[in-house]
Amino acid sequence: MSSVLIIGGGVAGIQAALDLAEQGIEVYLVDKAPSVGGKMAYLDKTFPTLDCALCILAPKMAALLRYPNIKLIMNSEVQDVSGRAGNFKVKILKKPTYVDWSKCNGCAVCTEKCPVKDVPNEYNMGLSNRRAIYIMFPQAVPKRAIIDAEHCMRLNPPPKAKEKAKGPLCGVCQRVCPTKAIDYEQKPEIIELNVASLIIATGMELYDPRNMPELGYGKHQNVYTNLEFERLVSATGPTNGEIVRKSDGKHPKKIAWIQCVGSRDIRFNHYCSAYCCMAATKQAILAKEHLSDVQCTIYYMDIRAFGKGFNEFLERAKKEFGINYIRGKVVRIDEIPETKNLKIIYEDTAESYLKMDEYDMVVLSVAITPNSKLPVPVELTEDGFIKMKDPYLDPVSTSAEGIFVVGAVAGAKDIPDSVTEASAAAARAALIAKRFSCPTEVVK
Amino acid sequence: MAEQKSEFEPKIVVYACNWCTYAATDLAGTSRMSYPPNVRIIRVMCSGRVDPQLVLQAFADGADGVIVAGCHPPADCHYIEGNYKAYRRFELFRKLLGAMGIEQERFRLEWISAAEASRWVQVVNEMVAQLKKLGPLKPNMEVRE
Amino acid sequence: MNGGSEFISVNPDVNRTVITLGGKSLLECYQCGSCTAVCPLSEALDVSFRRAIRYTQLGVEEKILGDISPWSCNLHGDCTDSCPRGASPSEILAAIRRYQSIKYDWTGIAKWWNNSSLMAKLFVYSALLALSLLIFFGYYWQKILSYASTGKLVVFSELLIPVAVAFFVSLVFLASNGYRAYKFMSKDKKAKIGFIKSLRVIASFFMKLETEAMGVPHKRERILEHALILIGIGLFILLGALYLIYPKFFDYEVISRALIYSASLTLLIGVGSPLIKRLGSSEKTHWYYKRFTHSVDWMSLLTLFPIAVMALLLFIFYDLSMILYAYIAFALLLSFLIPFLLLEFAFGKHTHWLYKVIAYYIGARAGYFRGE
Amino acid sequence: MSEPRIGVYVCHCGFNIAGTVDVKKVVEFAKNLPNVVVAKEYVFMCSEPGQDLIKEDIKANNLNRIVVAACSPSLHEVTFRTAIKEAGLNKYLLEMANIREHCSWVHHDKEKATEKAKEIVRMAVAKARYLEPLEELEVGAETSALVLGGGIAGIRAALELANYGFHVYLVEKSPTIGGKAALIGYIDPQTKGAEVVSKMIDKIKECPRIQVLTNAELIQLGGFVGNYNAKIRINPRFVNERCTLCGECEEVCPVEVANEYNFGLSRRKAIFLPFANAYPPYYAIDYRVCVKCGECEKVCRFRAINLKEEAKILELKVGTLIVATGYDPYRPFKGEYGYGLHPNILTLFQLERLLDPDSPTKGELIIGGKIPKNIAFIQCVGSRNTTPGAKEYCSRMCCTTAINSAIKIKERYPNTNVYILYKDIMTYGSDETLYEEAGKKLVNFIKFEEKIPKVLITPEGLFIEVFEYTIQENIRIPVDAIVLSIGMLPPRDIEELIAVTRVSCGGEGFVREAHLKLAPVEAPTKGIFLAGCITGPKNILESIRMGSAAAAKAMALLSKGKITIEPMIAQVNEEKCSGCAICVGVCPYSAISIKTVNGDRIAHVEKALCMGCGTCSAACPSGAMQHLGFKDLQLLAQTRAVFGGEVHG
Repeated sequence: MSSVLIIGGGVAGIQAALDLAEQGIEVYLVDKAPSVGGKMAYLDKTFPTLDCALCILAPKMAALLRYPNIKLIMNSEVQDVSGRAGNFKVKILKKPTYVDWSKCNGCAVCTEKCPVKDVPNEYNMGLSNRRAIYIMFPQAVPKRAIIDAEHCMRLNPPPKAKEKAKGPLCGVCQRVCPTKAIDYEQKPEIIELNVASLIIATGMELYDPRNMPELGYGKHQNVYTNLEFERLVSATGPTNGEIVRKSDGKHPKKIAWIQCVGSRDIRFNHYCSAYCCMAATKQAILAKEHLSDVQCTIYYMDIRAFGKGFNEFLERAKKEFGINYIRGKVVRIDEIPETKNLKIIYEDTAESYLKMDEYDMVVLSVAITPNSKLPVPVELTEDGFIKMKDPYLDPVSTSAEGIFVVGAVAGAKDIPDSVTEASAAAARAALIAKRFSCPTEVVK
Repeated sequence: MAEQKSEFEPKIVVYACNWCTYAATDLAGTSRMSYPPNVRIIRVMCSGRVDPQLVLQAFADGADGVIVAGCHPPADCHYIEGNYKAYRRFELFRKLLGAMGIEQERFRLEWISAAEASRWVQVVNEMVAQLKKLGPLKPNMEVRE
Repeated sequence: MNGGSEFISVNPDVNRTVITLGGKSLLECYQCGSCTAVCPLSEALDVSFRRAIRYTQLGVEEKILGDISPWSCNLHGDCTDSCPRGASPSEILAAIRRYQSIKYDWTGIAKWWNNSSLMAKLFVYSALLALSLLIFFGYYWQKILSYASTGKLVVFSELLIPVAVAFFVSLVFLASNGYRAYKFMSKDKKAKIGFIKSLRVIASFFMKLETEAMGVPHKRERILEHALILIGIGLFILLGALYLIYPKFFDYEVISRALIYSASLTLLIGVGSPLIKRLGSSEKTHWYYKRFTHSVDWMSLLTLFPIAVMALLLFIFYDLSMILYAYIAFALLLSFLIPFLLLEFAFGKHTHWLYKVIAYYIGARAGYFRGE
Repeated sequence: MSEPRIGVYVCHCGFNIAGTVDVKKVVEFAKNLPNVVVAKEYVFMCSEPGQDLIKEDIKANNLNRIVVAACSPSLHEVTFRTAIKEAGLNKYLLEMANIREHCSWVHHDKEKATEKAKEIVRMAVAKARYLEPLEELEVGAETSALVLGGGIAGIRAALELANYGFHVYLVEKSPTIGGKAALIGYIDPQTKGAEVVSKMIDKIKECPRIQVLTNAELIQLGGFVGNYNAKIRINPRFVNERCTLCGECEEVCPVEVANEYNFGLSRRKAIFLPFANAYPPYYAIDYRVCVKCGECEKVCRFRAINLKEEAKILELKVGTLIVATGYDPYRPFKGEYGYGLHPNILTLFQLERLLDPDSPTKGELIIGGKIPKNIAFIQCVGSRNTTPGAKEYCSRMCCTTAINSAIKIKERYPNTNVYILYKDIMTYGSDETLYEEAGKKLVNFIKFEEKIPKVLITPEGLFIEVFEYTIQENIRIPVDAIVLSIGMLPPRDIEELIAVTRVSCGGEGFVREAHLKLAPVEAPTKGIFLAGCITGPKNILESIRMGSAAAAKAMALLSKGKITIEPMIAQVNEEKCSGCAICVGVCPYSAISIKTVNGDRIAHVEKALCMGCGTCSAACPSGAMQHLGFKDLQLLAQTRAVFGGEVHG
C-alpha cells in the first residue's frame, strides 16, 4: 500500500490527512508555514454559529499527532512533481528551522530570552511583535520553535556589528535551551517522496488591497483588512481582543466594512469570494460584543447570505445587534489629517445621492486569490483556480489523473464545503493508494 | 480553622466541562493570565454529568463555594443538550440551597466557551471577592456517614 | 425624491432603442453607483448617473426625459475607467442624450439623424450640399464674378441670403425643440435661486471642474480641442460683428489678419485633431476616440471640418490677392454652411450645447449645486 | 479490584512548572499519600526519557495506577496512555494532574502555588485509586450500505461506496432514480441535467455491486452502526423487465393525472414512463391511481404487465445508512403572486421543464399559446420571509437557476424582454460570471427590498407593480408571463424519515448535521451519514460532492470490518436498576432502552450509540447508571480530596 501526499495544512488538508490516516494509509502533509492550521488558525469565531474557530481546529490539529502514519513536513515547499497516478515522484524543499524538532518540545523558554524583540508577527498580521526565535501561535501543531534567520543576530548579523565582533554575535537561545535543540548550522534539504496520489489543499491568500490605491490601505493608518480586524478582535490577538485604532490606540466609535474589495470587479477578480458578506456581519457582531456603543455599518451591493443558518444570522445582526447595511460601492477613502478618521465616498443607491460618511475605522472585505501557482501538472481556470476535471461525474479530481483538489484553491468556498470536499478527496486518493479499483471507476 | 487569624481564603470547587470550560481554563494558562489560587478544578465530560449530590458533598466537606461550568447554549454543547440538562437541574438546586442554610451566592452556574479565558478569570475573581464578603461556610448540619 | 404613491408605467422597448443608439453595455450595469461616486462632477453637483442609466434600463420614459444628469456629463471618462462590470457609462450616457434629443425634437428629423447609417446621412448631406453649390455656382455665379472684379472682398452681400435663411430655419427648430426640452427638464423641479445667481453658480462650478481636469493629460487633450472649436466660432462671430459695426478694423492689416487667421486656424485644429485621432489607430490615443464612433459623432466633425478649411483658404487667397479664388472659397464656405446648419446644427450632435445650457440652468435654479 | 499501587510523576516542564511550583516538595508530599508506591520528578515527562521513566517503574514496581502531574490532559493524556499501554498496563489506568495551566502558569505566589499543586496531585491520586481497567469495544461491521434516496447525491454516494467494494442498496420512493436533477433542463448554460443523470445511471448499470430498489420505502431501522437491519417495503410496479417501451398500454389506459415529472405542465396516464432515460428502463403503474381495469394487461404483447403483483417486504443487513432524500420544491399557495389564477404564471421548475427539449413543447417557450414578449422572474418565492408562507432561510440556488434560464431564453428568443425581480442576487463564488453574462445578454435586473412586488391580473393582461429600490419609484411593468423562482423545502415526509432513522432536525426543518464544520456529512447518531439537500438547500455540484464525502466517511468507518468505540461510556449496574427509565429520556443519542430481563425492567445501554456524556448517570436516582472513567465514586473521591477527606468502599 503506498502513500498519499497532501500539499497545504489548512482545515481541508488536515481533514483529508485524518480521513486517510483513519484507513491506515501513510500520509505526508506538507505546509510552507511552521504550523498547520492555515487561514482558519487566524480566526477568532466562525459564522454562523459564532463558536470559536480554535475549539474546532485545535482538536483536529492535535489528532494529527496521534496517528503514527501522518508525517508532517513543515516549513517546506513542493519543488517538483512527476510520474502518474499510483506512482508520483515528488521533490520537497525543506527550509531550515535552525531548531532540531526531534529534541525541541515547545517549552518556549528560548522565545522569552531571545534579545531580538521587534520582529512584526505575521500571525497577528504585523499588529504585534515577536522574537527572532518564536512559536507561530500558542496552540501551534507541531508546537516547535523556529528561528527567523533574517532577523536572528547570530544567523544574519547586522553588517556594522559583524566586522567589529570577532566571534558569533549571539547564542542566547542555544545556551538557554534545556534540550540542546538549537542548531545554527542546519541547511535546507531536499526530500524525495514516492506517493500514489496527491491532494492539493493549498487554500487561498488575501488579495492585496494596495492594488486599489484609492482605498488608501497602507497609506491611511485606520484602514484594515478583514483578517487584520479578525486578529484584533481575537482573544489570542495582539491586543487580547481590544479593538483599538492603530493611529491613537483609542476605541473606535464608528466602524465601516466595505464589501467586494477586489471581488466582482473585472479589473481585479471576476468571481465573488463567497465568504466576505458573512465574515463582515460576524465581525460587526463581535465588535458590538466588545464595544457596546460602537456603530457598525456594512457597505454592500448584494449581501450573500446563502448558506445554512446564514440568513437567520443576517436578520439577527440587523435586528438584535443593530448593524446597518447601506447599498453602494465605496470608490474612495480619504483620511482627515487631524483626527486620522476616514471619509468614505460612495453613492447611496437607495437615495441616488453621493455621500461622504466619516468613520473612525474602516475594514476592507478583501477578495481571495487561490494559491494555485504550484509545480503540479494541473490545469487552471482563467480566474486562477485549479480546474475540476468534471464537476458532476468526478467532483474532486483535477485534469491530472490521481491528483485531487479541495478547498478554496478550487473555488471560493467556506469551511463546511472545504471539509466536505476533503473527505471526498481523501477517499478517492485512498482508492489509488490501496490499489483498490472497481471496473466501473475510470481509475487506471 | 487554622488560618482564622490570617485573612480568610475561601476554597472553591469547580466542575468544568471538558470541551468548553476546561479548555478555557487551559487557555487562561497558555495566555499566562493570573487569578487567585482558591479554585480546585474537577474535569467532567459534560456539565450534564455533574450530580447535585456531588455539589452538596463538596459543601459538606467544607467548600466555601462551588462553580459548575459548561458550554454556551444554544449550540456549543459537544453532546447537543448536556448543558440544558445542567441548566434545568441547577436552577432547581439553587432554590434548595437557601433551605439548607447555604447562601445562594456560594453556588454559580456559568457558560464559558473554550476561547473565553478572560471570562473564566473574571468569574473566579468575582467568586473569590464575594466569598470573602460572605466569610467561611458555617455548617449547621452534621454529616451522616 | 422618494417615489409618489401612483405607479409609473414602464416601456420595455426603451432600453432596446438606447442600445441601438450606441449604449451597448446598458444592461451590463448592476447598479453599484461607482460611476456617480467616482465622477468629479458629483461632488459639486447633485446628480446620479446611475439613476439615469437605471431609468433607461427600465424604460421609465417620463423620468428619462426630465433627467439633467446625462447633459451634465463632461465626458471625463473616470466612470468608464472604474466600472466594475466593464460597462461604459460614458457611452451609455451619450446614447441616452441621443435618445433625449430625439424625444425633444418634434419634427422626427433628429430621430432619423440618430438612427440612420453614416452613409444615409452623408447622402442627404451631399444632396443639400449639391443644392447649395448650384445656388452659388449657378444662380449667383455671375454676381460672384462681378464682386471678384471689384478686387475687394465683400462679405455682406446677397450671397449671404441663403445662409441666413438656413440659419433662420435651424434657429426655429432649435428654439422649438429647446422649449420642449425646457418643459421636460423643469417638470417638478421648483426654482430655488434666481437667474443671475444660477449663472454665477454654473460659472464657478465650471471653473473649478475644468481647472481640476486640466491636471489629467487625456482630459486636457479633449478640453483643449473643445475650447479651440468654441474660440474659433467665437472669433468668427466677433469678426462678423466687427465687419458690421466697425469695418475700418480691417484696415489695420496686422491685427485683423492675426484675428482672422487665428480664428480659422483654431477652428481647423479644434475640429481636425479629433478627426485625425479617430481615423488613426495609434496606441496612444485615449479610448474616447476609439469608442465614440457613432455616426452622429462622425457627422459632427465631418460637417464642420470643410467650413474651417474654406475659411482658411478664403483669407489665404485674399491675401495672395487671388480674388477670384478667394470668392470661390467663400462660395464653397457658404455652400458647406447650409447643410451644416440645416442638419448638424439643428438636429445633430451640436444641439448638445443648447440642451446642456438648459440642463445646467435648471439644475442650478433647482439648487442641485451643493454648497449653494 | 487489585490493591492500588500508584506511581506519581511530577514534571518540571523546563521552568514552566518548576519556575513557580517547588516540585521537590510536591514529590515529597505525594510520597506519603496512601497507596503511592513511587513518586518521582523529571524535567520533561512527555519526552521520550520521561515516558521511559514511567515504563521502567511500572515493570520494576508492578505499578497498576499512574498519575502524571504536568500539563493539561488535552495535550498529552494520549501520549501517556500509549506509553503505559506499551508497558503492559491498561491505558485507562492513568490520571493527569494539571499543575501547569491550572497552577504554575496562573499563580505567581510560589508558596501558594506549591500548596495548590499538592492538592491537585492529591485529587488526581484520589481518583486514580478508583480507576478501573477499561477495554475499547470492538464491534463487527457489515461492509454494505443502504442509500436512501435516488437523486444525484444518492447515486454519487452509491457509486463511491461501490468503488470501495461495498454492496449498496439504492432505495428510491418513486419508480425511477435521477431525482430532480434529471428534470431540470440546464444546470449551467452548456450542461443538461438529464445528460449528467443518464451518464451516472450508465455507471450504476455497469456496477454489479449496486442494487437499485425503486417504489421502495424504508419502514424500519434497527440495530446500530455496522449492524443495521433495515426493513424495506417495495410497492408493486406491476410492469416487469420484459417491457419494450412500445407504449401501447399507455394509449388504452383510461386514467389520466397531472404529470409530476413535468411539474404539472402536462398530464400522464396511470401507466407511464417517468422520462426518456429513466432507470429501471421500463414502464410503471402508479399504484395510487390505477383502477385495475386490466386494459393494459390485455393489450401488452410481451406479457410485461401483471396487475396481481403485491407489495413485498425486504429485510437487509447493512453497515451504514446514507440519507439523501433531497428536498421538495416550495408550493406557492393559490394567489401568491397570482399563482393558480392565471395560466401564464408558472414556477421556475415548470419553466425549466418547458425549456427542456423533451418537454411537452419540445423546448419551445410557449406560454399561454404564444412566445411571451415580456417575461419576468420573481425571486425569493417561499424564501427569505418575502410572503407570509415563506421560510426564513435563502434557498441558495434559485438565483443561479433563474439566471441560467434567462440566458437560455435570451439566446433563443432575442426580442423577448426578460426581467429578474430580486432582493439580493446570490450568484456566489464563480457563478458570478453567470450574472455578468446575463447582463451581456440584456437581462434586466430589478431590485426590491421590504415592499414585495404585486402581480395584477387585468383584462389588458398581466402587470407587475414593484417599488424599485434603486430609484425609489413604484413602477408598473407590462408582462406576458411570470416565473416564480420557488425555493426549497424539507421533504413533506420528513416526519417519517425522522421517526425511522432517528436523525434530528434543525431550526429551519432540514436534518441537522453532527457539527456544521467538524462533521458536516455525519448525523449525530454514529453510522448514519447525510448527503444532498436533506441538510439544506444546495446546488447540484455541492450535493454531488456531499454524496462523495458521505460515502468516504462511511467507508473510513467500516473499511476495517470492525469498529472500536471509546470505553468512557455509560454502564448499568443491573441489581440497582429499578427500570424507572429517567435515563432513557435524558440521552440525546437515544442509546438507552428498557429491556425486561426475566421479569424485571432493566435499562440497557447500546454501547455503539453512547457518546459518553454522562448526563444519564447524574440523572439516575439509584446510582445504577455509572459513567466509566467518571464514576460517582471517582468524582466523589476527587471532591473529598480537595479537603484531604477520604472515601471508603
